[in-house]
Amino acid sequence: MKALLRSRPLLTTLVVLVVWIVAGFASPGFGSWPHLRYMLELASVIGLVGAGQTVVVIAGGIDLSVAAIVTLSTIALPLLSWSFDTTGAIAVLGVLALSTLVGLVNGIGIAWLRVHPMIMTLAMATFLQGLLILMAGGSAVTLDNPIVAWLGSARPFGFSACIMLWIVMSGLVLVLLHATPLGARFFALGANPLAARLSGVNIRATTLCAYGISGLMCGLAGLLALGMNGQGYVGIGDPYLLASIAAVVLGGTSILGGRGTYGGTLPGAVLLVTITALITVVNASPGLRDVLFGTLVLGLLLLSGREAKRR
Amino acid sequence: MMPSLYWQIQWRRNRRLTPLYGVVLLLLVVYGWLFPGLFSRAGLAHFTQSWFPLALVAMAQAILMLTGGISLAVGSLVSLGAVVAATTMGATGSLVSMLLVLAAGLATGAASGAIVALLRLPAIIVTLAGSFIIGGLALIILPRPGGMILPWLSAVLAGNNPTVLLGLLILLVLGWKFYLATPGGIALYAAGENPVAAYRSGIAVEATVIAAFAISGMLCTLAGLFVAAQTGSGDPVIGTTFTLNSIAAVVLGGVGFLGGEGTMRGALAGSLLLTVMINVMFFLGMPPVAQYIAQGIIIVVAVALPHLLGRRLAP
Amino acid sequence: MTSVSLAARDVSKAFFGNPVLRGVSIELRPGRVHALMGENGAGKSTLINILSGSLSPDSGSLDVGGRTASSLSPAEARQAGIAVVHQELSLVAHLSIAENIGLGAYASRGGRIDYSALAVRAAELCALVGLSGDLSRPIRDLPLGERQLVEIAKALYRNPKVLILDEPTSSLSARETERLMALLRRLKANGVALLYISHRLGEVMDLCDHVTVLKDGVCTADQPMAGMTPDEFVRLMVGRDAGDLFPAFESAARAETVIDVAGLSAGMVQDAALTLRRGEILGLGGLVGQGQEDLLLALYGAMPARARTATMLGAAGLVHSVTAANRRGIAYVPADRKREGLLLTHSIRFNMLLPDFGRAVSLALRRTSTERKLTDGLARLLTVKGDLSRPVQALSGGNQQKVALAKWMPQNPKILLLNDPTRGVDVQTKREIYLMLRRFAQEGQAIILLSSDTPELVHLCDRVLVMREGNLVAELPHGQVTEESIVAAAMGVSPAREAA
Amino acid sequence: QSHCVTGTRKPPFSIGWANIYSVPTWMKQTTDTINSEAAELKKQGLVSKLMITDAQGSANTQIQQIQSMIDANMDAILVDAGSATALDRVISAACAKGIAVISFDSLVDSDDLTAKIIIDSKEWGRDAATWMAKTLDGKGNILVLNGPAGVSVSEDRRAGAMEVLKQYPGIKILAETNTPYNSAPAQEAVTNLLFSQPKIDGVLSLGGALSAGALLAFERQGRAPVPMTGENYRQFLELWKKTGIKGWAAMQPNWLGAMAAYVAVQALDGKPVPVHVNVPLPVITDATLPSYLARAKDFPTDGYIYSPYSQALFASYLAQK
Ligand SMILES: Nc1ncnc2c1ncn2[C@@H]1O[C@H](COP(=O)(O)OP(=O)(O)OP(=O)(O)O)[C@@H](O)[C@H]1O
Ligand SMILES: Nc1ncnc2c1ncn2[C@@H]1O[C@H](COP(=O)(O)OP(=O)(O)OP(=O)(O)O)[C@@H](O)[C@H]1O
Ligand SMILES: [Mg+2]
Ligand SMILES: [Mg+2]
Repeated sequence: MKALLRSRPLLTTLVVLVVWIVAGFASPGFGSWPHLRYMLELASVIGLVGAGQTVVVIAGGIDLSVAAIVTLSTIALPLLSWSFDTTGAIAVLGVLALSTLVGLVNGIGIAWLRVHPMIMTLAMATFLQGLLILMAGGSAVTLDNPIVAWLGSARPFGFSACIMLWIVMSGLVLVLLHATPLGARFFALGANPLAARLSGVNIRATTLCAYGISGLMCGLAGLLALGMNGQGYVGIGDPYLLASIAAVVLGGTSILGGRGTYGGTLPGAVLLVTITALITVVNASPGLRDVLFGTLVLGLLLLSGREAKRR
Repeated sequence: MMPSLYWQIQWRRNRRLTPLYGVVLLLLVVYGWLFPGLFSRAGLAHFTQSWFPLALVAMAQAILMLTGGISLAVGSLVSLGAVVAATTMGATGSLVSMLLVLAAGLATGAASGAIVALLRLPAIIVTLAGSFIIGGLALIILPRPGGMILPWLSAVLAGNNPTVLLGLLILLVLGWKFYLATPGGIALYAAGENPVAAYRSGIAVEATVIAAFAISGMLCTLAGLFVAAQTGSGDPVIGTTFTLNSIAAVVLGGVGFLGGEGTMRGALAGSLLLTVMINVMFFLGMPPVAQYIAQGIIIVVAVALPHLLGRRLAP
Repeated sequence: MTSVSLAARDVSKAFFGNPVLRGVSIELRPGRVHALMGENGAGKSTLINILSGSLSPDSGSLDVGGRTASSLSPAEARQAGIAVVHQELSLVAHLSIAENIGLGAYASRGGRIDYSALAVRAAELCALVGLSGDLSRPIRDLPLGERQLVEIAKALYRNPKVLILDEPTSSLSARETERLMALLRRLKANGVALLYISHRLGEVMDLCDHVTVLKDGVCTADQPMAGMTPDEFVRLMVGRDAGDLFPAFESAARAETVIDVAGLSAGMVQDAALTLRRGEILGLGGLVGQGQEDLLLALYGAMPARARTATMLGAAGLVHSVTAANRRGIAYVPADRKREGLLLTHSIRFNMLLPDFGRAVSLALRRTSTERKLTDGLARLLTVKGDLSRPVQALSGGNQQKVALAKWMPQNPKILLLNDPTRGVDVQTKREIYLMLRRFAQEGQAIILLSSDTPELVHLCDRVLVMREGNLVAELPHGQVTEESIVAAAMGVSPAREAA
Repeated sequence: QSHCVTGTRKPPFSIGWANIYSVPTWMKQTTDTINSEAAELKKQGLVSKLMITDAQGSANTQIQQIQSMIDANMDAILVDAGSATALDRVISAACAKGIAVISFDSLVDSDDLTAKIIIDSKEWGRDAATWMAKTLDGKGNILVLNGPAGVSVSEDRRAGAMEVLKQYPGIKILAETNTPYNSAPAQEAVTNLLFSQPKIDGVLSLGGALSAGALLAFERQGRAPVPMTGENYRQFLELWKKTGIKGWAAMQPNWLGAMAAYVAVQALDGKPVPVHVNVPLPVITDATLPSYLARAKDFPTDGYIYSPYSQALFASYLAQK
């Protein structure tokens, strides 16, 4: 059981590879390096949102406000841009601080007011929608932040900047989860909050960190999405809510908390993007395409996602 | 005389929700005060109609969450129910059509349940995939809004008279109460909270989960049927927003994410809160920005109230 | 073979290739109390899980009511009249006491559960096992001892022909245990076949007629109880001679007080006054669920509490959070390891390190080699055998308890709050734990020992406080602590609180 | 006398704007035009207050909110429908109470209301497809980008386009997509198609920000952009100019909202208003593109550049047969 559990990320990776190879043979363009690279670029946004989501889910919560935070950060960037800030660094830091702050507020509601994470983050998403109506379409200026533009489109050495950012962040998140005390506390909190608390884990601080990290990751993801799209808009974050949760669960992290790894979310994100790409090139009615999509997800899940037996 | 064991148990389960009931009641009073027409026949009918589909999907979601599951396919199932009703009613008549709707929900629900329970896949992702499959089916059956519902059915369910709808709601709640008081109902709680204990106590855990999914699917398509009747037609994407709203209602209502904890009353109160809040904000003349912000705050406050009041619940 | 109610013949079971039972046979007969003994991890619970249909054996067969089967389902077991009091309780936390007692076997009327019949029957059974109070309370609100009583009532509800009890008394006090023994004798007289597992030798020798001893999954004895001595028992279970269970008493209490509170109220506890000195072992006794646990939790900062005056470890005031308590050097070992002590799905190693994560202030990376050394040392100290990367839920109940205790050792806490620390622990390990407590005391640590196992209070403690209905009703110094005096105080028979 | 309006309602009128979802920028711009028109009409003493609801994307909530508007006895209700059919009954109920109901943008199928301000979605699709077929000389491989499936605007535009494309056997549809009317998902879908389709001659985009996404996809993959249809989304218009493609854009002008408010007041004020108010489909071509881009800075970057409007313009459309 343990060995099987441990290899869930591996299984998901294998599934991705098999899908790529099969699809590559079926359609030569699909398996070309630029296309694979493009899919990785798309996956990097889901992957970053999924990183925060993984941390939160492992810590026994769930973050339903990720979509709104991603959108918020794309809309807020122009508002935080000043003319003296020629490198755009201040704006970028400002956006990251803002998104982290939103995450921390989630954490406060959950740890101090004891509001259920689903309710707190859903309410936060609603709250942010109201804020977005105020902010959007107002004084927005065209994106000319050099850092964000570079992140979204540069390909140093033929490798996309956003993928590199993703790789670096993945490394950090993996280290955080599996090699730091804080990471261990996330697992403890998710596995059994009561036992964790009686064993001296500071539940409030740990909860706060988890949601803060999720906010930060959403901010980063928002910057990437903005750079790749050249333009932010209200609703740009919408696809990432279900995608991040799906990537987390496809990667073998238990939605009930306490078990999992970001190492599974990585192939999970790539798998989602890949299936979406596959379905796009299939010529079928929209209804049929949805059916195919669902069936593929379910089928691939059967290969990689079975839970351990009860007895 | 001491109240009987049954009522004592019920009372204990309810006590934790008093703050939520309080908030809901307060909002209802405010609504009635802002709009006295609420207490007319038609006013009550219209309000009940707004609430009814959300109440049904909240029940559907609650049943699953009590067994430790969750469904992201609620919205698609509502759409499917609406579409099946609107496309078949003309040809087959209302009775057959309604039976078809219920059968569609039962079958899809039971199938999802079987996948979750027997193949041991996480409910959240199975139902996410299911939402695409079911939503796709709805689109295939009816690609563009249309179809029709027999006018008499619309009039009975969604006319100016609340009797039938309220009756139906009461019937469902009574049905649920009856089910809960059967061994199968308690099995739902046990299988959700502690499947090992349930198994050791001789409960058929898998069957219980599949039954929960089936009932839940049927409630969703029933909601779809009602939406079709309310609108007089079918729309293949009408249900989309019900998924998140059903979860919000249920969690607001104190149903735990880990299974076995919570009550149907709570879930219904949660759905009522989400419904009445919209009307109250309208009659207070709030602009959309304020509506969003107020909605976020009301939801958090309704849940945080026990803590804010200094009352301590077991961790 | 005259009448055999339930028998296992030559059963074997392995978990992931590790053999746990190897060709074990056991035979339960009506009107006989059969003891099943063995160290932690010997395979006792596994065997009874097979007998009751919760697990299927890899090989071997079962004889039930004259029929031979290769395995049972829980439903079949129930039909055959087999009921089990599980060691890891099989209760549903959010359901009421009554609903749990009847779970899976409700009497129904017109399809509905007959709640009034259930109320009557549950009340009857609760009276029988000595559980008082409202039957509509959910299990999650009950202390462990009372849960154990519910679990027993649940087994009795099924009118068993075969009753299997897996450490039913591990958190019961002397009084409840006595009541249970009387009950079991009555069942025996009525022809029920009983299988009894316990690590409390005294009980076993009193109650049982026949004994099977398991060692490392193999049967090492199957014989009548008559004529057995405790030493012989230990030899059979452990394979070598036993020393005395309890170390010789020798107070290590110093003058310096580490806890001095008055007017403490928390949960059930009302207006309690308490002092604790360095090097002292202070016992906490009484019937189950009289507020002892709340008292410990309050001192640990894990439960809202207030006190008229309080000094703890030199600082004024109670601690108000667990982290603050840990910082001051207070540690707590809960009784309900599954719910409060352990992360069941996580590795043994991870569980042992838990408070260290909590303490690490720097964000530096964890060092695997140091962690490994630390946990290996703890495992050796407490004789937890095997691979430490296994999930802790794969350990036997007793070994889980050791892990829950072990995790605090590296912290060198100044005050140890122990809630039934030897619950479900085998004799050999109990002995080691007792020696350890003595050593701690000698090193100047202060210990509060809440125990349901009265001999522990008698032999280990400098003083024993007895609680009843949330009040401290008696304080007994070492010499005056006896089983009788504790029970008397707990029942309110003794006069007011005696001076120390 | 206009349909629904009973004549017992006296100015100044109260207007309800039943929005399906106020967060997207198109909706925000539309609400702005309604607000300014209402302010204008208030000055004229014709409007007393404007009440705005937001159904958060749910047709069911929209029904509930329209019902509340009926309960509050608003004089007029402006609707951008979340579903072409779902609002039929509640709209009829409003009509029966003498409330002027005006539907615009996403229209309802029903005719039991005061007026529908119609930009014909089918015609939209037909014109776009005709332009594309002509531009490609009736021969070539195209992608068709649709809005979300199951939504009437999207389905109707597509139906119109298909009608035309059937007449051009030389035009081959390589693939169709369905995405929300947003640029990022469109970019993703088109990029995926670019890799599997080596030869694409045109992109028949049927709306919103889809074309912007498509152009970005071509640009980012280093493919030469191709003739493309689209809508007046600012980013698309800017990219159109930048890439120098042959382009065509229709427009669902945001001032349809303002016009709805205007029409409602006219109807309430006793002027005859036909149930079908046709607005000719405004089109942007290579020739008129600069005039739109010249005003770009007045519009949000993620918004739509609509043509100027005035009450006189509305009046002229109303007068049209
Ligand atoms: N589900 C499981 N997975 C893996 N190993 C298990 C599992 N259950 C039990 N074991 C192993 O089987 C062995 C026997 O366990 P069992 O619970 O039967 O011991 P026990 O005799 O009841 O001990 P105790 O007195 O501590 O309760 C132990 O080594 C334990 O680690
Ligand atoms: N969901 C939870 N589960 C378990 N323990 C929790 C939970 N939330 C908080 N705690 C911990 O419980 C302890 C006590 O919580 P409690 O709410 O009583 O603290 P408090 O300081 O009195 O709260 P407040 O500051 O809101 O009055 C805190 O140390 C906190 O870390
Ligand atoms: Mg055991
Ligand atoms: Mg406090």
